Amino acid sequence: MRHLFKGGRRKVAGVMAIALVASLSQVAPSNAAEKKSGGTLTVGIFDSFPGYCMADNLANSSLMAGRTVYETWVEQRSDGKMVPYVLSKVENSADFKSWKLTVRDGIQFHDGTKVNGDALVTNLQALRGALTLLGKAPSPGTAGGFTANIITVTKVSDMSVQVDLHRAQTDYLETLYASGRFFVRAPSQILGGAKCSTTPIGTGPFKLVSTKLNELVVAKNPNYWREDADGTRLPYLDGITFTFLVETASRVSGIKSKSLDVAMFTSAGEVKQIRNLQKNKNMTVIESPEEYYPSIWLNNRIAPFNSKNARVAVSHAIDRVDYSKVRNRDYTSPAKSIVGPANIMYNEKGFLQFDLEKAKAAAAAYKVEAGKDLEFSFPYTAGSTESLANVTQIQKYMTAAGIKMNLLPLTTAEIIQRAFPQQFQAMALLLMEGTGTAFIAPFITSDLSGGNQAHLLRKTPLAILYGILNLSAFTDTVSDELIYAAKAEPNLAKRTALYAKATQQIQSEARLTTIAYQKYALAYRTNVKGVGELGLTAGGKRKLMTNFGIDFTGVYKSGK
Amino acid sequence: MSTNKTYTVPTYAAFGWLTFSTFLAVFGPLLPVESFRTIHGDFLDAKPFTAGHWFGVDSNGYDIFSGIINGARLSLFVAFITVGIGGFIGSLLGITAAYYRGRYDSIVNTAFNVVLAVPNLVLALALVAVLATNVDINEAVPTWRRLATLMISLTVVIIPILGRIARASALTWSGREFVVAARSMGMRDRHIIWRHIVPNVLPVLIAVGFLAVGVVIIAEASLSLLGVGIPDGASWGGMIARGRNDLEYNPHALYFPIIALALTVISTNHLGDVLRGRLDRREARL
Amino acid sequence: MRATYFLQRLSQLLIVIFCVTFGCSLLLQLIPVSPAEILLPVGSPEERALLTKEIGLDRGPIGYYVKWLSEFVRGDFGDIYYSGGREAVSSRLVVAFPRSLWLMLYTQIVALAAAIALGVWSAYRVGRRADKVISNVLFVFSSIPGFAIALVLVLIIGVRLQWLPTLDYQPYSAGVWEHFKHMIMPVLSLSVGLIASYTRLLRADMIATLREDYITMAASKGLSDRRILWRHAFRPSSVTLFTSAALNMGGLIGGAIVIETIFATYGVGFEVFAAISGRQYIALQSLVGLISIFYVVFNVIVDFAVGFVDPRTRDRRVNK
Amino acid sequence: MNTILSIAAMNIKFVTPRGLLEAVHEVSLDIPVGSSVGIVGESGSGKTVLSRAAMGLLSGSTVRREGKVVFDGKELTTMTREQVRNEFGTGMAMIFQDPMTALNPVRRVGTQIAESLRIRLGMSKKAAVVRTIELLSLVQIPDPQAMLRKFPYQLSGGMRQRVMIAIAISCSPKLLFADEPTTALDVTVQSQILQLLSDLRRELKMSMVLVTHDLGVVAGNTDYVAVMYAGEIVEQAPTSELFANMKMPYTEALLKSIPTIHMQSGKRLAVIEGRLPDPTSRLQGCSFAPRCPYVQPKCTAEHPPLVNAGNDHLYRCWFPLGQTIARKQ
Repeated sequence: MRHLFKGGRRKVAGVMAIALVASLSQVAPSNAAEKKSGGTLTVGIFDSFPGYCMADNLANSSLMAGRTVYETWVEQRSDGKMVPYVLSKVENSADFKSWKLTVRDGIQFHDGTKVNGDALVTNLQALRGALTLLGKAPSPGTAGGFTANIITVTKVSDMSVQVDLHRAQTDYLETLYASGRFFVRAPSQILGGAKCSTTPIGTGPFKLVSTKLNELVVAKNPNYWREDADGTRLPYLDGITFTFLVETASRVSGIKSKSLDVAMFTSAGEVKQIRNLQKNKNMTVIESPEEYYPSIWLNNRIAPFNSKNARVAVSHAIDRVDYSKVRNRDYTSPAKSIVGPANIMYNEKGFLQFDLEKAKAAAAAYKVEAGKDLEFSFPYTAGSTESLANVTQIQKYMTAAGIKMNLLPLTTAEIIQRAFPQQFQAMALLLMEGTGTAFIAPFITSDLSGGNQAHLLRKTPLAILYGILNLSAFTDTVSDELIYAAKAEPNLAKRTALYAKATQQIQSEARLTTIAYQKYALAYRTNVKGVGELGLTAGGKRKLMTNFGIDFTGVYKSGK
Repeated sequence: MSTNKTYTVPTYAAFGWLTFSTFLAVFGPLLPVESFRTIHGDFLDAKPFTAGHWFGVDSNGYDIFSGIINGARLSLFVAFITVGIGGFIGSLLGITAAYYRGRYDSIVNTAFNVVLAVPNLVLALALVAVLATNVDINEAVPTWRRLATLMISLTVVIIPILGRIARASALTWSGREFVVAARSMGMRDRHIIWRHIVPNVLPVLIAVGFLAVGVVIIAEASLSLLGVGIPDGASWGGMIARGRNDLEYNPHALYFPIIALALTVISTNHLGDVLRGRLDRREARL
Repeated sequence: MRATYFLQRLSQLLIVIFCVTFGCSLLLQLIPVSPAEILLPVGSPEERALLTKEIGLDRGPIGYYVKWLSEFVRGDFGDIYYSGGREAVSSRLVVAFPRSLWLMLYTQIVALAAAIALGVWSAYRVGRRADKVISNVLFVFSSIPGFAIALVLVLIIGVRLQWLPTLDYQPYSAGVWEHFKHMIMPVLSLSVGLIASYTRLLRADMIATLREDYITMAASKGLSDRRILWRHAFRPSSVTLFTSAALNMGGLIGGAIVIETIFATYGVGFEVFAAISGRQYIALQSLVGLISIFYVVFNVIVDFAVGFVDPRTRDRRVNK
Repeated sequence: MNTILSIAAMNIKFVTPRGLLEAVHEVSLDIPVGSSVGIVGESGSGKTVLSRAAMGLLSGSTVRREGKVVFDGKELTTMTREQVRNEFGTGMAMIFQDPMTALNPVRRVGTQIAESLRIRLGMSKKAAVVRTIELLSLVQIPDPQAMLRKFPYQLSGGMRQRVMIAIAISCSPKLLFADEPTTALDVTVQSQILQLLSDLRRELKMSMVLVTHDLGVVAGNTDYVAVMYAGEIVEQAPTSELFANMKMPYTEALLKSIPTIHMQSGKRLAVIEGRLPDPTSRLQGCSFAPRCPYVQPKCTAEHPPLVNAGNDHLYRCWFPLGQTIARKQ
């Protein structure tokens, strides 16, 4: 989290299974003419590799790297729909409370073991903390909260598993996907004790060679299960080195000097560099959709933001248009809701827009209420000039509204350590993303078990995971119930309406606010080919570019 | 004597630059220049010689000229205070150690060696990291306290550097006849140290102190580049760190602070050299 | 006599190492927050208690130090903790150390080679134009911080001209040219300042030596200037130079933090920085301990090497 | 009479931060073949500078040299440095005042002697070692074999001086400069070294320039003497003529300052009062005038020329000793 609005999504969560159906399909056709030589790539990324176990969350660009070793049970198509991937079939009950997942036959992990129903059960049980309670696997981390809607996971046949949910969920597959984070891990890794974090064993097109906090080296998996349209075994590349380069300048100079073949960037503080690279003839720059919604989290549990006046004052004080211009150079749009227009929850109603008079009035009301001036501390990454510039810009708006904002320079490690115990008064972090709500709802609901008093973590210390993802630490039964209802609603129009109401409720209470949306970009030199060409097994394609970059399975290097 | 070439044009230039930047440092806040923290949203990436922004504006909207002026204040303040305090403590230890010798001397000498065994930057980084740890995470630490943490760390680095020189110099002086004579006359140690040794060691220390100022300025800049220098990236080093990402687009955001920093270090180094040269000649004439 | 001296020197150095490492271990006690809390932010109290015990923090400062030291001498430098796991510092050092070692070695070779050439030449031409040009240019360069030079090199040589890669490290096994290609810019950035200071040292000593009678004596034998400079004057003038170079070794191994960060060389210096910014104080303690040992060991080596360069010191030292 | 070395109108100045320093002023001197010439003067009188400049050993940007030096028929002052260098060792060689500082401290004795043999005479390594041992025995060093491996700091002063003599005579020079060869040595060793030099000179048929501050040393070991003061030759004569018929008050003063074993204990040794004049500004009159016990008004007004009194005896004084002129005491 070097950049304030970039880091994010480090603590995300688990999986559980039921069943669904999907048909096995052929590999999508691709360009067959050119010789797809191998070779190796060096990729510059802006996130590090804290580890590969359930609790270690790979963020954005390092998730891209992790996904060369790992695959997910399901995949998301470019239209947002979830399709089976390592699974072959997914079936659900009519009430969306029971899902049957069937594993694709003939896939094996890098350690040679078969992917089957047992492996799926182990994965799901590890993510929801069941194996941790038994002392068999390390902590699930925030995944335990993410998957808390699951009641039971049952193996029904060699290759099939049934997942039962506490509350009906039409988008369970999105939870199973967790925005690309819930990997298919080998049971040997999950049950391998401390090595779980350092030895990733997956099913992906590449195998681990070595990993460090700042580097992941992978090599071709000769037994990979997929082929291209010509019947050539995938992947094409012999190996990839992912290097963590915290400084933007390092990635820019790296790709320009050919030290890097590929480099990833974020719109948070790197707009100028992205635009400059777009003009460069030697490289191609692709961008993600504007589907990332960085938030200003206001801690509703502690002073001063346990007061609505304080939250309202801050929300009104931020000049989002000015911020987008000065900090993002209008590369991304100023926010009009806590999520973006692409998301099903998008609703401008109740969103407290920039209004200096109202901000001053709310701050004055706070003073009457609390007996002192509105003052709060805001952390930023010490040493990151972009981070400092971001908070300084916000501080400027606060000062204009008569609010005192203290800047807390902290190391990245400190910010991460303190963020999820919800110790900060306020902070900026990108957690919410996408078109659906599986990766949004956990951050804005108060109890991820859905009020299930019988949930397996309920009486354990891990019960804190139910609310840990809600960085604003608020309990709002109105919005909670609206979100539960929406998730159970099969009718799209009705679902959208319910979500809109929930959004309005949260926005009018000013639980959190958003300044501007965010995108990601990836630059690759012209000798890198095949980006986005390979299709999915279930037909269609993945999104070309996301926060976790591109898929390297079908990427190759041209002649020289 | 007309042929005494101690003060050459570079010496005047060095002295002039230091005086000028000290002037900026002291009177900077009184000058009609906007605060360096002001974000000029309408002038992003302005090139040098833009009206109102002589040195241009960086990509964050900070005016470089006011940054340089403010940086002069912080960089020089930190450097001179650090060298002053570090030099005082170091020479106190070094001179007394050289004078009294014995076990006290070997303890002081070992302590110096211990600190010197750790590379400057590593030591400063570690001290800043430990001293800056806070119990209440939301407590806003005032800038002066963070500045103090940094200065304490750099002082620890400087103490043995100057202390060793003070000790070595004091060692040669305390062996001279006039000290032995003073001792044999039954003078008090404090009197001998103060009247006979300090005046002779001081010039050397001042000369080396000028060099140490350069060392501290560069060390602070390195710390800034690593994110733990003068708070909020307000020093010249902090400006360089900020300019790093702008290197290709706004080279001026990088070049101005580098030039300011280099000129200052060149000046202090040069003055240190000149002083040392004069001392050597004085020694030679004795 | 030699043996006593050696033991005496060794014990002094052991004291230095002891003080450095003990000081480092005291740092852990200085932090107002419990280290276990820092290392296991989401852990349960039981897990933290377990970790505290494992690290030895429950034994008090002395007990902790003894435990750390006994592990340290056995090559166990502690672990780096991250959210779900840990990694042995030693396994990181296996990667980082050779990088720093090469970096330091090349830097010293380049700096010494350039400084010897320039120092001898400017001492030979003392007071003349060549000497003045060399001195002034080096003086200016010595005042520009290495990282500024590094940034400019990256911009010009890496990005604009695309002659050299700006990032990363390649081992010899990846090809000799590959290896050197990645080393040139970091080595240049590190050595510029050293060249300046080494040249000044050598020049000053060389000028003094050239005033010695034995140089006039050598000239009166009819020897060529070149032979006088290199065979007669250089060696007795080089003691300060090599002493100072050796004392830089530790600093270059662990202190090249900024340059290693800019060029993503990720040697020991970067590990130190990562340990500090990741609040891995146990790793930091071991790293600083190692660096100080390096410093001290080179101190001893240079002490004895000086005897070979200048035989006078061999006997003099014993009497000291 | 054949001269091996002829110095004519030599001027040497040093550039210092305080201005030009005149170390040698208008000196002319001939060294006859096979003779031994002493140059005598206080320290600072310019005698060492003169001898080094004659050999061309003074170099550097701060030295200004004028005048003509002819050695063995060759004009050194117009030759290139390389050509001059070719005369060193085989033509001219020099022994220095302090054997401690004149021997390279970091090189072994054997290497230092053999170096000349190898470089200047092109001897093989083996031959050079053999010759080195010969030379060491020639200068009467016991156990020359062991001496080869030693460093100068391991030797006594006398031994070092013998080593230096061995180096100087290694290529059989025609002319040997001995610059205060005994000053740094104990009195007992001094006479041994002087004896050795005399013997070697006869044996090897060398000419010699003996630079010293000690008239006593000159007395037994030279054929001619030149006395220098403040960069000038103030008196010059065959040795016996000089001691028999001293003209310069300065020479007389020098002689009086020599301690002798016949001296009564408790009697104060005569010293020359005052100091050498500031070499950066030459006096208008006689440079010795401020210190001269016999000074006259003319002495401070006009600079005395070098006058020939016959018998090769030159002196620079308006009122030389032995002339019947009223002197005020």
